Amino acid sequence: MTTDALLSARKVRKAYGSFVALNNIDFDLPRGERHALIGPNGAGKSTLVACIAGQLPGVEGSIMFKGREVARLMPAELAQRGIGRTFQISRAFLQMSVLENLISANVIASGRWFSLSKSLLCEASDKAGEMLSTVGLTDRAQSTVADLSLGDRKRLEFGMALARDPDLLLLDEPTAGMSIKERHHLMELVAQRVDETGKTLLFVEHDIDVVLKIAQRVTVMVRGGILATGAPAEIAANEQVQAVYLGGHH
Amino acid sequence: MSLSLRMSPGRWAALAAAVVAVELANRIGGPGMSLVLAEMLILALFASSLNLLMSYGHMVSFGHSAFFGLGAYGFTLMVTKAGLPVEAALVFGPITAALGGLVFGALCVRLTEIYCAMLTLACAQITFTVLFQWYDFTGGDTGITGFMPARFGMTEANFATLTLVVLGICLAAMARIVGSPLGLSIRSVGQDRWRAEALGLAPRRVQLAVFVIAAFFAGIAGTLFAVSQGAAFPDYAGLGFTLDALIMVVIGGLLSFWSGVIGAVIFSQLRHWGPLVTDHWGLALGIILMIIVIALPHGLASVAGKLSRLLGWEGRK
Amino acid sequence: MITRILTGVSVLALTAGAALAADAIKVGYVTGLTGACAPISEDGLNGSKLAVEMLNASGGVLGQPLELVIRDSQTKPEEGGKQARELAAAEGISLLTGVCSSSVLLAVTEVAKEFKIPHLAIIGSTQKANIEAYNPYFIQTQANATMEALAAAEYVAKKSEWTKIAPMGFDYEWGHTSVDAFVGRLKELRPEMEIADPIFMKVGEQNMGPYVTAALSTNPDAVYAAVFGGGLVSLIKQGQSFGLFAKSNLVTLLTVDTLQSMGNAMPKERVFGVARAPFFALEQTPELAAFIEAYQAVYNEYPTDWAINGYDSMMWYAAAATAAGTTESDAVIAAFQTGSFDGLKAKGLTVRAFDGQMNAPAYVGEVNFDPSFPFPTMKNVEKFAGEALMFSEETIQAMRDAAK
Amino acid sequence: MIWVQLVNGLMEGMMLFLIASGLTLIFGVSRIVNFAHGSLYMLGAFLTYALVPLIGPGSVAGFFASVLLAGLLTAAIGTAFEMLALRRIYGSDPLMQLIITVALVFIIRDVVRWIWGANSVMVPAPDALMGAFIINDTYYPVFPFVIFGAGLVVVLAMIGIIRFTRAGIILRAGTDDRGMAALLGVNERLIFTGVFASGSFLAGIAGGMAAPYGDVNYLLDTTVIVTAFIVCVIGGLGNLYGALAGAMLVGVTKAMGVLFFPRLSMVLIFLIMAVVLIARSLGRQGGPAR
Repeated sequence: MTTDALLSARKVRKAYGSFVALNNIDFDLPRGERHALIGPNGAGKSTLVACIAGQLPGVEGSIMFKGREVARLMPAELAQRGIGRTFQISRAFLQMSVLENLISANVIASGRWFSLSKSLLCEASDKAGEMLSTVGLTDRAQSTVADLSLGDRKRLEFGMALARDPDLLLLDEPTAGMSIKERHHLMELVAQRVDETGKTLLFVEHDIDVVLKIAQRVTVMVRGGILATGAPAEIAANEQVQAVYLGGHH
Repeated sequence: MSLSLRMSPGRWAALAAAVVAVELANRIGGPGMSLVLAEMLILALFASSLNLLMSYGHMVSFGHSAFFGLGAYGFTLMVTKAGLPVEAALVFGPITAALGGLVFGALCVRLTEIYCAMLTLACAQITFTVLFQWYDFTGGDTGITGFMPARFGMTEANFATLTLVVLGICLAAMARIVGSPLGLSIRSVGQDRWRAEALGLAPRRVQLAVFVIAAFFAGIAGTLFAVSQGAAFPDYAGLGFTLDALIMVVIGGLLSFWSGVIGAVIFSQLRHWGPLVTDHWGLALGIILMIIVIALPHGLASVAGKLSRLLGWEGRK
Repeated sequence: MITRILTGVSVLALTAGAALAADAIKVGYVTGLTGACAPISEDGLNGSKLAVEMLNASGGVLGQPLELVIRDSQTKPEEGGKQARELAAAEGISLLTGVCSSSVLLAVTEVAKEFKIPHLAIIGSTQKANIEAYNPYFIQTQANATMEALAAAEYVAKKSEWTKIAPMGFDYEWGHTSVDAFVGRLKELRPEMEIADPIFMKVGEQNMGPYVTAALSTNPDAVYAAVFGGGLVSLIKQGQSFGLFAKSNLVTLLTVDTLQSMGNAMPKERVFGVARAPFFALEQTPELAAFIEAYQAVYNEYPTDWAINGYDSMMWYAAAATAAGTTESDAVIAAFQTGSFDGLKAKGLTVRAFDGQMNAPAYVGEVNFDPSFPFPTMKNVEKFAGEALMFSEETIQAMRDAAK
Repeated sequence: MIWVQLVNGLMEGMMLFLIASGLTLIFGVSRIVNFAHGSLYMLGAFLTYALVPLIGPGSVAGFFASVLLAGLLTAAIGTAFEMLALRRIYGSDPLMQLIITVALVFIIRDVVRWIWGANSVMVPAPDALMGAFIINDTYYPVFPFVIFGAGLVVVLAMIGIIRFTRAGIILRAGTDDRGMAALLGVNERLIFTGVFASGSFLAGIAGGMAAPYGDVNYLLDTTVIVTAFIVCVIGGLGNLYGALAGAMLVGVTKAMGVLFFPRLSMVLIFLIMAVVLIARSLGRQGGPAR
């Protein structure tokens, strides 16, 4: 296994009863890389992300993160170790305002969830304020999540994921439901942020243009396995990929 | 009305008006009225503690009365068994309840939704059974009486005022918690535990914290109730009190800080005056509840909310 | 049922209506109109109402009419305590009575003490109220539960052919104290008697099968059951199919209400029962006849033990107040503790100041189907005088000290 | 004696199953925690009490006919409640549904007391059912076996429902997928009404069957409901076979408990429930896959 890998998975397998969602996945992710996961629906992209984030029980195989075995850890522990994620079906605190969501994220990030101190709240809200502008939701600060457009929810979730300033950012279809313009805008924002902070990005994306533009390397998944990994150009050129991927996807 | 408690000047005014109204009724309504009010205020505290669990922690409890009962007995037994002076024993009510919350909570938060609720029911029934059967220690079904003059011998009116003050302090404390980072963590886990977990929060710890806090305040209510009666009975931990509190919180309208209080005021007044009006109180209560639930699926707080918005008391939430 | 209540109320209204003009003596009547006590509470209330009508019809007490201020305790101690407290604090009542169930009785006793108001027990009968929780304002106008258990023991002891007894009871204070008292007295009277370990079942238990089976496993000559109401009904019905009445006998609490509920489902023999005031076995005085007639006229059913208790206690309160010449609490209590009282239950009864216990008798008899009644009654009913059943003052003092 | 006790236990178990089956069926399909289930049970008992004298008293057939009719009437009342009240709030918070069933508890209890009074009533049962087989001087009561038979019939009917009806499909479709019915493209409301009706029917006949054996009074509702919940939870809410197993476990444990540790009898079943739930919690539950 490559020592400079931030994340490296070996023989990762996840089955739901007889259905094998992930089949002996070997996967390496070097530090500072922007990596895209692509593949037709049901290829296991989201499952892989969920495994890495520790959401799924009964995962076989090994997942090393920062040189430590993390395959059996709970999501909270992984988050504390530097994995931040967004969900394909965006998850946020629905009965809170956008601002409150970000404040909560920062409170949790502070590790002092049990605190009663107002000052912590102030710090958290300052940070939240900055994030609002980072993800461009300043004008929606007071509206509740329920009222947000799909795109705005994705932005919010991205902002929340940044709260811990994670070393590995997992974005599951971060641009689903956005207009093309929005997609590029958000992902450029993400890329920029990741590069500035020298973090690593793994994202699931269907929009090939976005992938080609943002990703430094791409992994193609099919039926729970990895079909190919390589630079965007190679992947784009790969007939196998074109066959399966274009065949399988819309 | 909303979970994040913003007190606009209008709200303060309304609150002040309510307090004054209660105290006035207490002073001019005669001792009978004072007793009714005292009970109402105690139930308001009890219901609010459940509301903390339900509206903020998004956990349903079918066994909240366990903590009411533990509060009452924790206090009473300290007087009768440990021989503490009544005033000193008071603190042990809430403490016992909080410990109960710690134990039961540790078990219950391992489960989700209905199963969690059912386990709370089991815990409460076990508590009730122990209080009911452990004759030598708890006095069994005949409970514990004669260990103190009811209300410390205060006049009915003064005791009602005391409960009003205690309720005020407890609500202030709850408001402080709700508005703190802890409050946000609680709401986060309640509203989306997976999101909270992905942000690095261990949901069960937070849920356990809510359990203990809710149990603590329920314990204060239970202790007050034992004081008001000068007695403790296993019924305090029975299904009846749980259902009452549930009804109060729900008709009070979930997802509002004031649900418990509003629900308690309406429900306890209904229940007090109803039987004096009709022989078929059960029938009447049932129908009233149905109407409320069907007509106001979001509870009475929603009405209060609309009202206050009409009166321009609160801005957009 | 409905009509019964209505007629009851209307008659009360008619007679009381006129009298209420004068300022009435208010009687705080807290009873379990709903909840576990509902069946018997209603009977007690009916008896008391009748007494009040008669008293008011004949000019009331001390020239003032009596007025029952009725509240439902829902058979919950906290509710009963609250209701009693409100009556005492706000309604200016001169008497508390009507209470059913041990826990409510104790809750109300506390209120009576707090407000220094006489408290006449007519249904609830835990010995705790006479012993640990006693206060001078408490008066038990019937044989308390322990005395009943002792009466049962006395009765069983006389059955020389019985050598093995299996006691059982509801798993709460009443069940335990009754069983303990019964076993204790029986051991004194018949040291050689084999007494099995008592069996206790959950209050409100529906399926008595397992308990009957366990009790019969010791082949007892008789089963003593401190069980009442629905539980007793289940016990008797299910007992039959387990051969309880073929192999053994049952000694339990048989008040008229139970006899009425059981009706023909009652076994023809081998059932023995303790009662507090079985109208058919009482001394058949003209007063009793008149009462039964009046009672049937209003409620068109026979008066149960509780109805008679309710009637007696109101009459006795009237007598005590008249003797005292006032409704002032301490004077009334004094009158109770010094006077002698004639009632339907028995005559010449007195109250012991030490624990407020009236030396009321307990009746024990054997089930009987008398064609002149629409429900089973009892035959060979023995009357056990209260004195013989009351603990001595020393014993009580000892128990009080122990409870401290 | 152990054997008689076993019979007692199994009989109580089957009785509990009769009660719990309807509750768990309703929950499994409509996700409603029906606090009024005990009240419907009580209603069934009182209706049987009212019907037996009208329909052949003393005859076995007459008794069963009465029970069946009582069950149908209870079902009718349950259905009316579902259509007039419950249905209006399917959308809103589940707690609202809970409270509205609690409201029904208050109503039924008051009405029953209004009509039949507070005293226990005797449901006359044909002597044929109330007797006992006597095998070398040990009495084996007939009635438990009757209950058992009735229970078996219900079990078979249940299997039928689960196998062959859409409600069954939803049941099997797994407990946590509320959208399932919609996906199946069936009229959810119709199914909910049907399920509530059958649940009420089961409660009704359970009450009717038990009526002659025990005492019938207007407080039966609460006595029954808590135990019913426990049974359902032990068996897994919405799981009918589980309910059967849970009922038997509780019934037998109670009966044996009387012999071996009587003092615990009251807490015992709650302990079982708690243990089962805690055991259930030991497995780590997974998060959302996507």
